[in-house]
Amino acid sequence: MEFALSQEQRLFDDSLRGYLADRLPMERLRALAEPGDGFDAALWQGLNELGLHGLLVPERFGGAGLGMLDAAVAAEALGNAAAPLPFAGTVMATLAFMSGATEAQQDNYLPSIAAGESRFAVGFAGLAGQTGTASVTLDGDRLSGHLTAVMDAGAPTHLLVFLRDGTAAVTEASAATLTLRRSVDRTRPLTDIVFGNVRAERLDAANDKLAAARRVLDAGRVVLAADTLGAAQRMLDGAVAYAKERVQFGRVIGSFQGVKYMLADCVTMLEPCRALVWYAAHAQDAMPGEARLTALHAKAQLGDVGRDVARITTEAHGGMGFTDLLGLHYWFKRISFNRQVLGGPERCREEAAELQGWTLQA
Amino acid sequence: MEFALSQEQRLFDDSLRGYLADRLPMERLRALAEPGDGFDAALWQGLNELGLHGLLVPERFGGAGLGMLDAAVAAEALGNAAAPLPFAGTVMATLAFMSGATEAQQDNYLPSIAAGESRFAVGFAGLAGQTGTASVTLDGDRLSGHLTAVMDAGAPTHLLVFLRDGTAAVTEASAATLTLRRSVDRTRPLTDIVFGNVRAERLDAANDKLAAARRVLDAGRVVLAADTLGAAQRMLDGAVAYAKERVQFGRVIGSFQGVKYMLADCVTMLEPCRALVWYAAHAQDAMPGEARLTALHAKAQLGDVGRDVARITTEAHGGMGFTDLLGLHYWFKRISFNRQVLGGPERCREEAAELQGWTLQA
Amino acid sequence: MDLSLSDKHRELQSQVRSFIRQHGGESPKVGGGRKRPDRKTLDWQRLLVEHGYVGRTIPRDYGGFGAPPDVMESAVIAAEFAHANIYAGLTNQGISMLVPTLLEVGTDEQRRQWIGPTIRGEVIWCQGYSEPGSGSDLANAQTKATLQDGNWIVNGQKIWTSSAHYADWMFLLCRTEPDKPKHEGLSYLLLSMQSPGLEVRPLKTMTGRSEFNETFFTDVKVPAEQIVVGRGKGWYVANVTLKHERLMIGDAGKMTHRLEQLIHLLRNTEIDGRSLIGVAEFRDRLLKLQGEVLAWKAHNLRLLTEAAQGVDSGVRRMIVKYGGTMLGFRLASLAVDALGAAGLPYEPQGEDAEDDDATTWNIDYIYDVGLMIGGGSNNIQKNIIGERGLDLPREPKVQNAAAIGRG
Amino acid sequence: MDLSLSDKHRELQSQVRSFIRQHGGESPKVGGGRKRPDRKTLDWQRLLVEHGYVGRTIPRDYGGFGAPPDVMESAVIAAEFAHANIYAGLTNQGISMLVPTLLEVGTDEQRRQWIGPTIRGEVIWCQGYSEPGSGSDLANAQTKATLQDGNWIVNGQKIWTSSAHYADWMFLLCRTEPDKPKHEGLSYLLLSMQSPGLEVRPLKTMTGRSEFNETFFTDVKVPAEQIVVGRGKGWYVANVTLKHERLMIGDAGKMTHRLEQLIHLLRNTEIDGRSLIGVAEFRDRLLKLQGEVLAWKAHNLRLLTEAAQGVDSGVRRMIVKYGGTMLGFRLASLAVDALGAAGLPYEPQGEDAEDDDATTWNIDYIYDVGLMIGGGSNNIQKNIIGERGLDLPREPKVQNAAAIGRG
Repeated sequence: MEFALSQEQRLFDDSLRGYLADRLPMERLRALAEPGDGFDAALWQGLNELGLHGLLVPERFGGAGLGMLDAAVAAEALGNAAAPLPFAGTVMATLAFMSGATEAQQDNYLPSIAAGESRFAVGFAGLAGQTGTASVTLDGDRLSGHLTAVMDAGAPTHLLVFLRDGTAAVTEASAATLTLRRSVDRTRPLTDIVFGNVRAERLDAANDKLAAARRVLDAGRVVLAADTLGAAQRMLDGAVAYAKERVQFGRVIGSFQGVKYMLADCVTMLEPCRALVWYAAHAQDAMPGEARLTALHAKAQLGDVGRDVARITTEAHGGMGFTDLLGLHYWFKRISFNRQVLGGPERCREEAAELQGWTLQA
Repeated sequence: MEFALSQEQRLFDDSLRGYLADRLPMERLRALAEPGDGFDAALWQGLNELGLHGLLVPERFGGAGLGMLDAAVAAEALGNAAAPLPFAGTVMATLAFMSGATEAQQDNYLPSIAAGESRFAVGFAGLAGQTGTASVTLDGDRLSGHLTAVMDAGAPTHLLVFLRDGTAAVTEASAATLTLRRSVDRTRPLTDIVFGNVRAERLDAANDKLAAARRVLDAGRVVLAADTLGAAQRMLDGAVAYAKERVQFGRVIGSFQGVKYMLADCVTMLEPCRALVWYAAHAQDAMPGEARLTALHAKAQLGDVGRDVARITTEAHGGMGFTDLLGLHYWFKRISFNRQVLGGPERCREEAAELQGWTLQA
Repeated sequence: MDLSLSDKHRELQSQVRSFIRQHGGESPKVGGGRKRPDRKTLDWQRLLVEHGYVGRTIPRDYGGFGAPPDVMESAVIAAEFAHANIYAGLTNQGISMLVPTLLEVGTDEQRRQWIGPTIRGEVIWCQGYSEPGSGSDLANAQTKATLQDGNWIVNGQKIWTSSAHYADWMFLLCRTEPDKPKHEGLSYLLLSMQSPGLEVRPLKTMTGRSEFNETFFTDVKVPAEQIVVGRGKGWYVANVTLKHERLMIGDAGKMTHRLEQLIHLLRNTEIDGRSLIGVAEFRDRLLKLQGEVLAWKAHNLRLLTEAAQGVDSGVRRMIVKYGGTMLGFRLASLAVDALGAAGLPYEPQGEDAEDDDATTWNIDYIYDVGLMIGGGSNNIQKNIIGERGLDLPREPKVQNAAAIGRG
Repeated sequence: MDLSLSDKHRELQSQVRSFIRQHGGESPKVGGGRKRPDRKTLDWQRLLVEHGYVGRTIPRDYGGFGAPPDVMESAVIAAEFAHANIYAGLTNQGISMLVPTLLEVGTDEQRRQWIGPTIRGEVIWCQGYSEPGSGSDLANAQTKATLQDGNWIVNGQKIWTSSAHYADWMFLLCRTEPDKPKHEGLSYLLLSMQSPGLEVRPLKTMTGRSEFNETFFTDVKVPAEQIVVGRGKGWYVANVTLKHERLMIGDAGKMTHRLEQLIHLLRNTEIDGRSLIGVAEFRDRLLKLQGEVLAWKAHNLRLLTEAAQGVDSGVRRMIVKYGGTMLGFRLASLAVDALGAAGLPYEPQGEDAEDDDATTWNIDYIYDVGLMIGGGSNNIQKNIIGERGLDLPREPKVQNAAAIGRG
């Protein structure tokens, strides 16, 4: 029994964080926030060399063949740096191909994902419990309809769509009409997508399509939970550092119990969430019986705790925290964004209730 | 427009509090907690002289003919003193007779209530949203069945029972089998009641029996909310006083932001609740359109805020607060008791949702 | 307890109603962001002053309507304008903070000079309190003013000066007595934003807009007589002003309005065809918030009555800012959660145009965090509640604790 | 990450299982309150020590089993006993606090003398730390001990001495160096509860039971050598002990167990024929708590692994008591709310008999408030988390601040 990151995972984490600290200073983040298409080609390339994109792709397809815990470690690092990259999309697409694609389709797509040549945005028509409208039909190999508020679609090469029944279909991004909307998180847009009877490839190799789709969705939720964890930790670390420097009333503010207790509450909320994210990520690969429940709770917990930490740490920065100067808000808004996509806490807990047969009597 | 207590109400409040402070010192409270039948005959008599029992009884029946706001003022004072008296029962019975009884029945019962000769326990078979079992049938003038966890039945002269359809029936307490259970609040027991085909008087003069029953129930809930308000205020005042005296680490603990902010949070939660209780009480008599919603929210709000204030103020007393020595726990437990009878916050808000047509889709 | 209106107030109510019927068409749009009032707004404002719907209790000599003080009248007027969705007049720091301050502690001359033009919207004021080094610790203001042949020479920097970019004048808290203890070393000056040596730079916030400014002073000249009360009395005057600011924020009317919008939002937002008001967690949060809003609404009526009766509300007033901002934030939180992913698109139109609903909720959500910090942070409010409201002892003063703290 | 057991641990697991199959029948009832262990319990305890299921890593010379340190083994053992609902051995302050303390800082002689009898349950200890005047401020202990011809003469009063009414010995924190600064003036003594001049009075708490005692010392003689580490080292030793106490509380196993009971309770409690798990607010609270319990459960696995790897968990360990008690209280709160009016009847049976479920939940609910206060209150925990965990500066020391504070 060992509940900890492996040596390899810690090294991967360090190299990832080191690289991001290097390539994504505040000025760079501000620059990326301007166009706000949520994609930094240079960063994408660089992370390719670190093996980020092929993390979950089996080795025979040129990937690292690692698991969801590794993906969670990466996602935490990306959230910590507020890196604007379609990582959740990459993870979900990879899993979708592994569970739902034919060997031929895998040959066709997985290597290019691992090589960072394909960038996927994954959209759900209904399943994910998002607000917004979505109605997509797949007639033979023809995809029609629309999706709103799709993440990771700032600059995709491909679109992967899940229908309500769990059927998945892949199409070239260029074949559809994408309308970018700048979101509250300026580093990551949301996209409305219209499919006008475009050619698409069905993925229907899975025995239980719906279950497979849910596994993909849950993996995306775990990635978002880990991303929020990293962002919240970054805000907390910043607030602690600020509280040690900032002087008011002739004292370092961190010496006031008022501020000290705010930060103590944050770490008390956040630290167990890290263990929860690790556990949920590990469960996706190793504990099928616990996979859904832990993914749902991880997404919900981090959504709620992330909000509290984001608010309290901003408060702890006083007026400076509210300005654009420190750029704190990039993390504050990243946490808001993560909370709302692929189903918010309210919806995730609703699914957890259904899963356990805790049905409401109206 | 004047949202305040009248001169008369303030005087009544003062005399009531003065009397209770006088007659209910801690030793007396401890003594009353021993048998725990929740009735102090001497106190009952004394409060009769202050006109407590006939507060809502019309003057022509020998009462003061006052309203629910006056009852709320009294209930707050009683809660503040942790006075073990069946006041909610008196209020509910009075209103039940006023809305549901014939002139003859009113002549028969209201004067003896006003004179403090009759003490009523009011039980609900279903309506109140309490846990516990209840099944009562009224066949002609014969009452059969049982009720559990009835409040104010420590030493009643009469029992008033509401059936699910709102029908009310009165019987002599001596005619039924009462089993006292000592509750977590040692000053107030709960009672299980069995009716074995006993003679009862129907009260069915109300046009809309169910609506009338609900008004009686809501009045009881407002009384309990006011009682909790008084108890919570007492705990807060105690904690503030203690925080000004108790020295730790060479400082009065109230000078530590840790303690100061706990108490600031309490007053910020509690003070608006006083206005809510006044508003809800006033609404019962003067604003029929708002009566139900405000009663439900008052019961729910005070249940939740009362719990927080009870816990935080106990914490602020440190180890002393946890011992029996200060007797703080009488108020802590009174608040717990009030929260659970006649429907807890969860149930009250559920009724508020139904009232507003906010129905759940399971 | 009587929630009905007196004859006198019913009379006023019908006056207001007929005024609105008659002139309502001339009203500018309600809301409309913080910007320099345009012609239409100024005309409307003047009309309101003439009818006593603005500056009602301000003496005629100072440009007001000269009615005897009666907060209930103001409440009646506000209610009618709100109900008819008609612009109830300018709200800015000059009107809400400086005017009451001058009425309380200004000289007759200052009142004659400033109150009229300010309530008519002809003169716009901004507030020079906070500094980068002293946010919570206002009394620690370091911006200096020294008296040289009849003028104060001001040097330093202020921050959070909202509306400084279009204001005509500023009320400024600065240090004139460096040798005195910090609370006794401050003065409260009035100065023209046209003064040479004064530079205003917009300050961008989390919302992505520039609601505030930084203001830099380099040898700015202020005539000696443009001081309120006197040398070293700045802290006293500033607190008179702050008292009024804290009452501005955490306003129950705003909460009630938000709650109504929220109910509408939950009824009309769906996930997979289910209205959110039928989804347990959303509904439960709405119910809890409804209970709290009802409580604050009633609390507000109580404060109003106490003001009318000249009763000092004490701690009941002190809890308003802290309690109100937290509740406001939780209302906005439920809204953004209900909007969900579909509500994330965010396009603030700046201060002159109207934002779409989702953007407005998101701005409220973010801006409320600013409200927890500005105008006395939550922690400052809790100090006030604990120390002034509950009479708990203050934090003991510490000698060079900064050093200790750092150690 | 590997949540499966190693061969070695699976081996141990099957050993424990066969032990339970073979001897389980001799086990005393699980739980059963804090009282002097009876014959049956003592026999069982000895059996557990012999098999290394208690005191497993304690050297044989000191009466233990002498296994190499491996927290995972303890976890495996605990899990098996819990799963089989078999008594896993005594938990008392001697075993949980004094033994680890002596192992860490005691002399070889003290270890030989006390550890064996303590883990076998033959010697029961109580803790003499808190005083009426110093609850949170332990280091301020005023109980005095002065050395007179080979004996410490102890005078003063202690409070919160649980099990003092049946304990044989006490570990006592007292002031032996009155002239030294408060943290350097304390010593840690071991004394017999039979000592003349020692009086124990039961202390009744909110629960209505007497879980604690007050202990009064009048010229109590303690042989000079019954000191741990040495004069003036009491604060250091006490902190070694407290470290172990804080780990005892906030225990994830307990939370998981409570959550399961809670789910059962909500399924089986009804209002008007509706199971509470189908009532929105109850279900929503349960779901939130389930998420938090899962997080703490995983956090616990992480701490366990870190302990096994000899990694210092730092702030992750410091949050356990504060976070755990608050979560425990919220679990108990939901239970009493679900029990509702029907759960209000309350008849604690004292420490020797079993309480009905409703009474047990109510006791948990009330007792958890005590846990927020005892063993370092929530505020003390937050100081520790902030200062030791996040390295934030301490409250500056203040000279006669009590006076200032009072002013």
